[in-house]
Amino acid sequence: MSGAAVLSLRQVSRSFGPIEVLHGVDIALSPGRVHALIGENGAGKSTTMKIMAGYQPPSSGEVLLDGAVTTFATPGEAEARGISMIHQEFNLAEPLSVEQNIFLGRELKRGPFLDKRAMRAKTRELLERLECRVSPDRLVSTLSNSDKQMVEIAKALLRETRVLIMDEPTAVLTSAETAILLRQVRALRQAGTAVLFTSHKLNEVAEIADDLTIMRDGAVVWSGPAAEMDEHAMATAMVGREMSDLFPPKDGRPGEVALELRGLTVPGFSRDVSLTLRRGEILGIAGLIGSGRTETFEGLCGLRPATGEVRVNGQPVRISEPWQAQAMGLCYLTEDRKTRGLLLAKGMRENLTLQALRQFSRGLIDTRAEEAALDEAIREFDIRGSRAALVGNLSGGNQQKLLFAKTMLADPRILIIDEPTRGIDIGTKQQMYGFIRRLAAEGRAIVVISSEMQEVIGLADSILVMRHGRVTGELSGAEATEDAIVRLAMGVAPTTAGTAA
Amino acid sequence: MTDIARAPAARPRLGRIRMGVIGPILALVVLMAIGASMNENFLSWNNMTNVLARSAFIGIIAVGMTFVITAGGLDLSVGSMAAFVAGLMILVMNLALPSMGVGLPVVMLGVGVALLAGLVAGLLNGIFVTALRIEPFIVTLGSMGIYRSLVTWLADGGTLSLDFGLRTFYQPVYYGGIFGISWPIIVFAIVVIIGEIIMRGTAFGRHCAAVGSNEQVARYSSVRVGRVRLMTYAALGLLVGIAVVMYVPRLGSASSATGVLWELEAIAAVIIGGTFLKGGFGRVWGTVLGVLILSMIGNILNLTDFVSPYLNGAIQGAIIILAVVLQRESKAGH
Amino acid sequence: MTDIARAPAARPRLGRIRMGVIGPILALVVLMAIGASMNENFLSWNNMTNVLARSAFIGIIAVGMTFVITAGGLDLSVGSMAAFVAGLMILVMNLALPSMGVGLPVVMLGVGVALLAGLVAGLLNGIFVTALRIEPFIVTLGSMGIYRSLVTWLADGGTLSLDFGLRTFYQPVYYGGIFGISWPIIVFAIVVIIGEIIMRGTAFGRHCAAVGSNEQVARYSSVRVGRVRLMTYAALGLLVGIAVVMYVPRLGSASSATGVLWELEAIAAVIIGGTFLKGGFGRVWGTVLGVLILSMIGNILNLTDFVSPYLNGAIQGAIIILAVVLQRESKAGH
Amino acid sequence: QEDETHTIGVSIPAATHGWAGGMNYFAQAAIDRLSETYPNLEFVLATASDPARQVNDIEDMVATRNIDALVVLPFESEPLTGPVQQVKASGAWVTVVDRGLSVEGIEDLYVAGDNPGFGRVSGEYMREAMPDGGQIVVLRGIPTTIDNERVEGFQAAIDGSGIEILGMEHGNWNRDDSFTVMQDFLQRHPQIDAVWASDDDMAMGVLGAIEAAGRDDIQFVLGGAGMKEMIQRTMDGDEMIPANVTYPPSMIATAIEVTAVGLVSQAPVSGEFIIGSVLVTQDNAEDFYYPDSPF
Ligand SMILES: Nc1ncnc2c1ncn2[C@@H]1O[C@H](COP(=O)(O)OP(=O)(O)OP(=O)(O)O)[C@@H](O)[C@H]1O
Ligand SMILES: Nc1ncnc2c1ncn2[C@@H]1O[C@H](COP(=O)(O)OP(=O)(O)OP(=O)(O)O)[C@@H](O)[C@H]1O
Ligand SMILES: [Mg+2]
Ligand SMILES: [Mg+2]
Repeated sequence: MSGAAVLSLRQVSRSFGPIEVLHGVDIALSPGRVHALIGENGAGKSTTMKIMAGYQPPSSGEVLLDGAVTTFATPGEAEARGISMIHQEFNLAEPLSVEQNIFLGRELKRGPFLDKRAMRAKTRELLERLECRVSPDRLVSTLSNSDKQMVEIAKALLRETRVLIMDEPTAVLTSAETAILLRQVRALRQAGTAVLFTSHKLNEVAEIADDLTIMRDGAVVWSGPAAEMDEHAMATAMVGREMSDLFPPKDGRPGEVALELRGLTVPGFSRDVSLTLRRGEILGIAGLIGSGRTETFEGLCGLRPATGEVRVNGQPVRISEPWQAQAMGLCYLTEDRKTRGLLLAKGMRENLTLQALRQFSRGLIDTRAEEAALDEAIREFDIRGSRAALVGNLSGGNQQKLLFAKTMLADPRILIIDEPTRGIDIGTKQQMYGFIRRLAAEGRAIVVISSEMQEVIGLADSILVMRHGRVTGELSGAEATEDAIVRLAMGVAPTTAGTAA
Repeated sequence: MTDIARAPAARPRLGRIRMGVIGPILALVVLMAIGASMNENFLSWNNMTNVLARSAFIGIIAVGMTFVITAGGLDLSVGSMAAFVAGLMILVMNLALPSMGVGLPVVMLGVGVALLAGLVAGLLNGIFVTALRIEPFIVTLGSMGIYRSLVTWLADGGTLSLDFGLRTFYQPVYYGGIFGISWPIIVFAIVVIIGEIIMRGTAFGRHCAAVGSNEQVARYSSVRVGRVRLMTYAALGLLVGIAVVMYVPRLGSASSATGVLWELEAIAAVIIGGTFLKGGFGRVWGTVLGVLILSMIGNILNLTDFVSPYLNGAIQGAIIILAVVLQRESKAGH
Repeated sequence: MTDIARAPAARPRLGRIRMGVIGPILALVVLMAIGASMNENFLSWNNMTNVLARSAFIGIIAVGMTFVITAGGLDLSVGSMAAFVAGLMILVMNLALPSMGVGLPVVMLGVGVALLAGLVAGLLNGIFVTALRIEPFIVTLGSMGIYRSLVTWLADGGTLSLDFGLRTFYQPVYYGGIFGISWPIIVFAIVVIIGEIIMRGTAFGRHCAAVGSNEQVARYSSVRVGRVRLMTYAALGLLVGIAVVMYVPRLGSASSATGVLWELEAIAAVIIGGTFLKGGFGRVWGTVLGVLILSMIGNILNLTDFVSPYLNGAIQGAIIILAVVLQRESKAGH
Repeated sequence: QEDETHTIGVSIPAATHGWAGGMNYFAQAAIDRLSETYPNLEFVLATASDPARQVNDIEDMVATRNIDALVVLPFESEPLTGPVQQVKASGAWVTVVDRGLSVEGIEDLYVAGDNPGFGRVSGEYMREAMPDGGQIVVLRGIPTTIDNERVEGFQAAIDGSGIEILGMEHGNWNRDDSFTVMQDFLQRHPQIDAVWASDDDMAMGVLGAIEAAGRDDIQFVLGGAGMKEMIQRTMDGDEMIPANVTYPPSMIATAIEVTAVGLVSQAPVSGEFIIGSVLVTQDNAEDFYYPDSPF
């Protein structure tokens, strides 16, 4: 944190209406160094980053570029001066292709016409650097979240910037992809780029960061060289209290069978998935991205066409629409909060009760009961942010908490949670894990799909690993190690466990 | 800090909404002031009830349109549908007359036919949109042509007229009323109140907004998306039927000229009222203001003759745009 | 391993796109087969050039509409705008005639007036939409009324007719041509080719799709959203001007009946062609197919008389829906 | 009593096609002229694009303008009957133009064209022009009662004459529509002897299509309603347009004038004026040529 900072904030505050969310933040990025910004959900990380990249003006305080006070009228202006940003939420035009998105606003031309060949070649090259194999002509709407993230990163790499700001770039990536990304970050650092990034995965922070800034409630609480902090200390400083064990003890005593799948097939995504889930059990589903975990369970819940035998509480059932699943006490909590989980243009109350609206209406909706439920949810899930704000304006982690609260309101007996803690801070994660365990203890049956191996191992009673749309193995107890999961997921191990659970 | 943050947060959002709320009201008030300054009879009971009663047809339809648009749909066929339903109703009543005679039964038969035909027509639109997943614009453009043709065909290119005696019997439904308020106004008011309650107070209203705002999210939240959409179209069809029940006693006839451009007027009223054309947010009371603004423009233009009647359309167009400018003004700054 | 897992998913997607591509082509082919089987003259050179030449006006406009819709807009005013521009052009040419005499200069003046008036009219729509941020539906509904009124007023309620001598001089622009292909067809083809190149081959085309699909993303990528929108409206206005230049020599007149419902026909053609009404994706060649499908329906109905002419509209409506069903069929399974 | 102000309401359909445009023009012209001559007369002119709006206009005239007389050209007969009846009941003078109401005896004055007569005169001319019979095509107007009456009159007149109607389609009193329809007729029928376009706007479209196709089998086109360009061509002896049948849009002016004079002089002229359709040929064309009219 020398005087050679490229980009820095000095005493920056930011208000939305009368609420101040940043209070006098100071931060400085130096060339050739990776700066990590960490903090709880809603601490103001994304807001800080947007101010640095010119997406929002500060309410007071100064932005300094190369030591000189600057104001960016538009993000384009900031970009022209070498600052680019990858947002926490995707900023991609879905009906356009990968190449079209990467070059949007800075198309290569030959005369008045587009030089498509050059753009395609450059796109391929960028994606290759990221070890991402999607074709430049694929429509973004057909990409997986992780591939979308890779496209976002490629888009930023194209800019060849002096300052690269990345807001939770790894939230939707698996460890393998994260490793690829971190390699790119190191290369950029080598080339003298200043990198600012946030993540709730503190091991990544410890691995890559040179400098570290910790925020809490809109203010910087600690700043200094990253080497001075270990993961535990970071967590403690972020949350403001001593962190105990992340995962609750596994004290589950599984009861009778709640859900049974035999040969569930989702055409194009998964084949012949069988499993048995008991009440009080937490079943983890591991696998690489694109292994068909999400689709399998979307198929189960009537969100996609699927075939196969499904028994709920021993009764064979047919589910072709999500509401039928819910009527049987079966709920699926999506991994994609932005486009499938929440109505971003509506308030918290409307979102919270959408799935369980019937509980609140006897002819007319009982708004008071809704408000009470919202109070309850805010308390229970520690949702921070103004009650009147649109959900789209909540911080990412708080959106995730609201999504969880929304699904729980439907009181599912069988709950499938896809990536439950994506973008959630470590303190809240701990609360969520405890919460999920409590749900199991109440006799609910729970499936947790997660790309974070630590999470599956720490939380689940037993683990199914999927690969290429098929179950490749089941692990429980001491067998459940990262190594075993990776082997099954990559298909490099002799399958010791049964192929069908 | 969260608690402190909560209370004041309401203000800026309210401020923005408030302009959206005041906009159409302001437009209406300005329009009424202009009207009153131009002609002392403008604010008379007589004129006001005339304007209200004649707004009732499009108003009733526009309430249904509010739901369709809120749920992310569109219906271009309502005008032709109204003409077709009216034609069918008249045809059936005329046919039944010899055996049933002038009286309540034949009117009830006609009312039944109108409501049923409207409902079925709406359901058909809805089924094409939901089950076959065709763009509502295309479905209803197609059915607009179909109904318009059918009424021309039913009328053999001319006009279908209700038997004169029967019409005299049935006429009080438009011209009569209680406490000096005519039936169309009363029915319109009832439809609006029910519509407002459904939109704001019931699960169905919420679901419409959810479906229109993000269909995926609605589906993942176990909302029966197809059914909600279908029901908005069915409701609109039924409301077209109700509007026709009020319309037929007024004019006693139907032809290919009946209901021309009602669809555009209804959609315009909905949007002037503040409902989002792309779906996701709708308000019934706004639609009512939109309807009143539109029919008041016509009324005011008849109050004076300061412009060539050729230019009436230009003034109407300009006022429609202005009414929305007034409303959105604050958004521009946003 | 990632690519192995991905392989199977690619297939259904291709299948879907392919159907979207084949759909309108198939609809056109089916329609042509029906036409050929009903009347042996249908496929004659003469009839085909007739159909193409008369499609040219709406076709040229629909190409512009494709851009507007792709960029997330809508324009209901094109029909009235065409009538107004035609009226203005005729008026100016008639006024200039005494001083300039029949000849190329006065025609060039008229052409200049038409193109300029179209451009300005389009820009006005665009400015209201982009600078004042009013819903395109409302802006263009308003301007539709305004232009329709203005042409009625210019024509004093009647018809504006081009001087007979001048018309004879100017007529070859509609009826003449080279290699037996008349000018409107040639101009239409050129507009389509340029449109297709711009849509697929230039940054502007991409920016339209980006703006229409997600304004925020486009803005964050330094796309000048307002300017792109404005330019789509301006281009549409200019194309209306070009269409008028072809239209006026045909019958040499303009009245309030000119261009009625062209807007709906143009929008329908765009959507039948596969462009998304909500914006984000557009294809010019699809629009051409849409235009041809629509005008072929009318042509076939005129060449046969197996139904009452009253029902023509019904058949047109049904075919429009069917053409899109054909195209979307595969989507239903999705 | 001379300085007492009277208000006359005039309610007519909007100018959506040529004839209606001409009618609008004559109405406006009559009003301008009369306002100047009689300063104590006030006029309210409203044009409507459909029957329901026309009813609105009439209601407004009664509620806000206290009209003493109403001159109405009904969009359609049935829907306007009730509202006009109420105007009559309010004590105002009622003049009905062109299209009779469906209940008799409401109006004080009736000025009308003769639609069946229009068809009949046209048919009789066809018969005369083609004594040996022939093949014709017919373009119809917007589907309405008026159009039905004209076509029925026409068909009755040519019945048994050996004239065969090859096809009838709606040209909607519109030049572009009739151009398209005629182009397609020409494709379909290799031999057409004559065309009954039933309206001069449509005749313009038909002529354009024939000219473009370069066909010379069609001997003549019979339009109608007496558009000035067409009358001129008849007058000049154009063989394609040897005749016309009148249906003067100026009848509205006559009605307004008679009503105004009646109000001012306190001696209203009541009764019925049927303006028959007259055959115009080169011999009498000059009498029907009004160069100032927009129609
Ligand atoms: N446009 C906005 N309008 C109102 N409030 C906003 C807006 N943007 C952010 N906020 C509020 O500012 C606060 C900080 O949000 P920010 O997104 O910066 O948090 P964050 O640290 O990135 O959290 P997370 O880890 O969950 O992403 C939150 O309380 C959020 O609700
Ligand atoms: N072969 C494929 N081709 C295209 N898209 C794919 C493919 N496989 C998966 N996807 C997309 O990737 C996303 C997630 O993949 P999927 O659900 O199959 O894997 P997952 O194991 O659940 O991964 P995740 O960790 O993202 O949840 C989905 O949106 C899906 O549409
Ligand atoms: Mg954030
Ligand atoms: Mg997944």
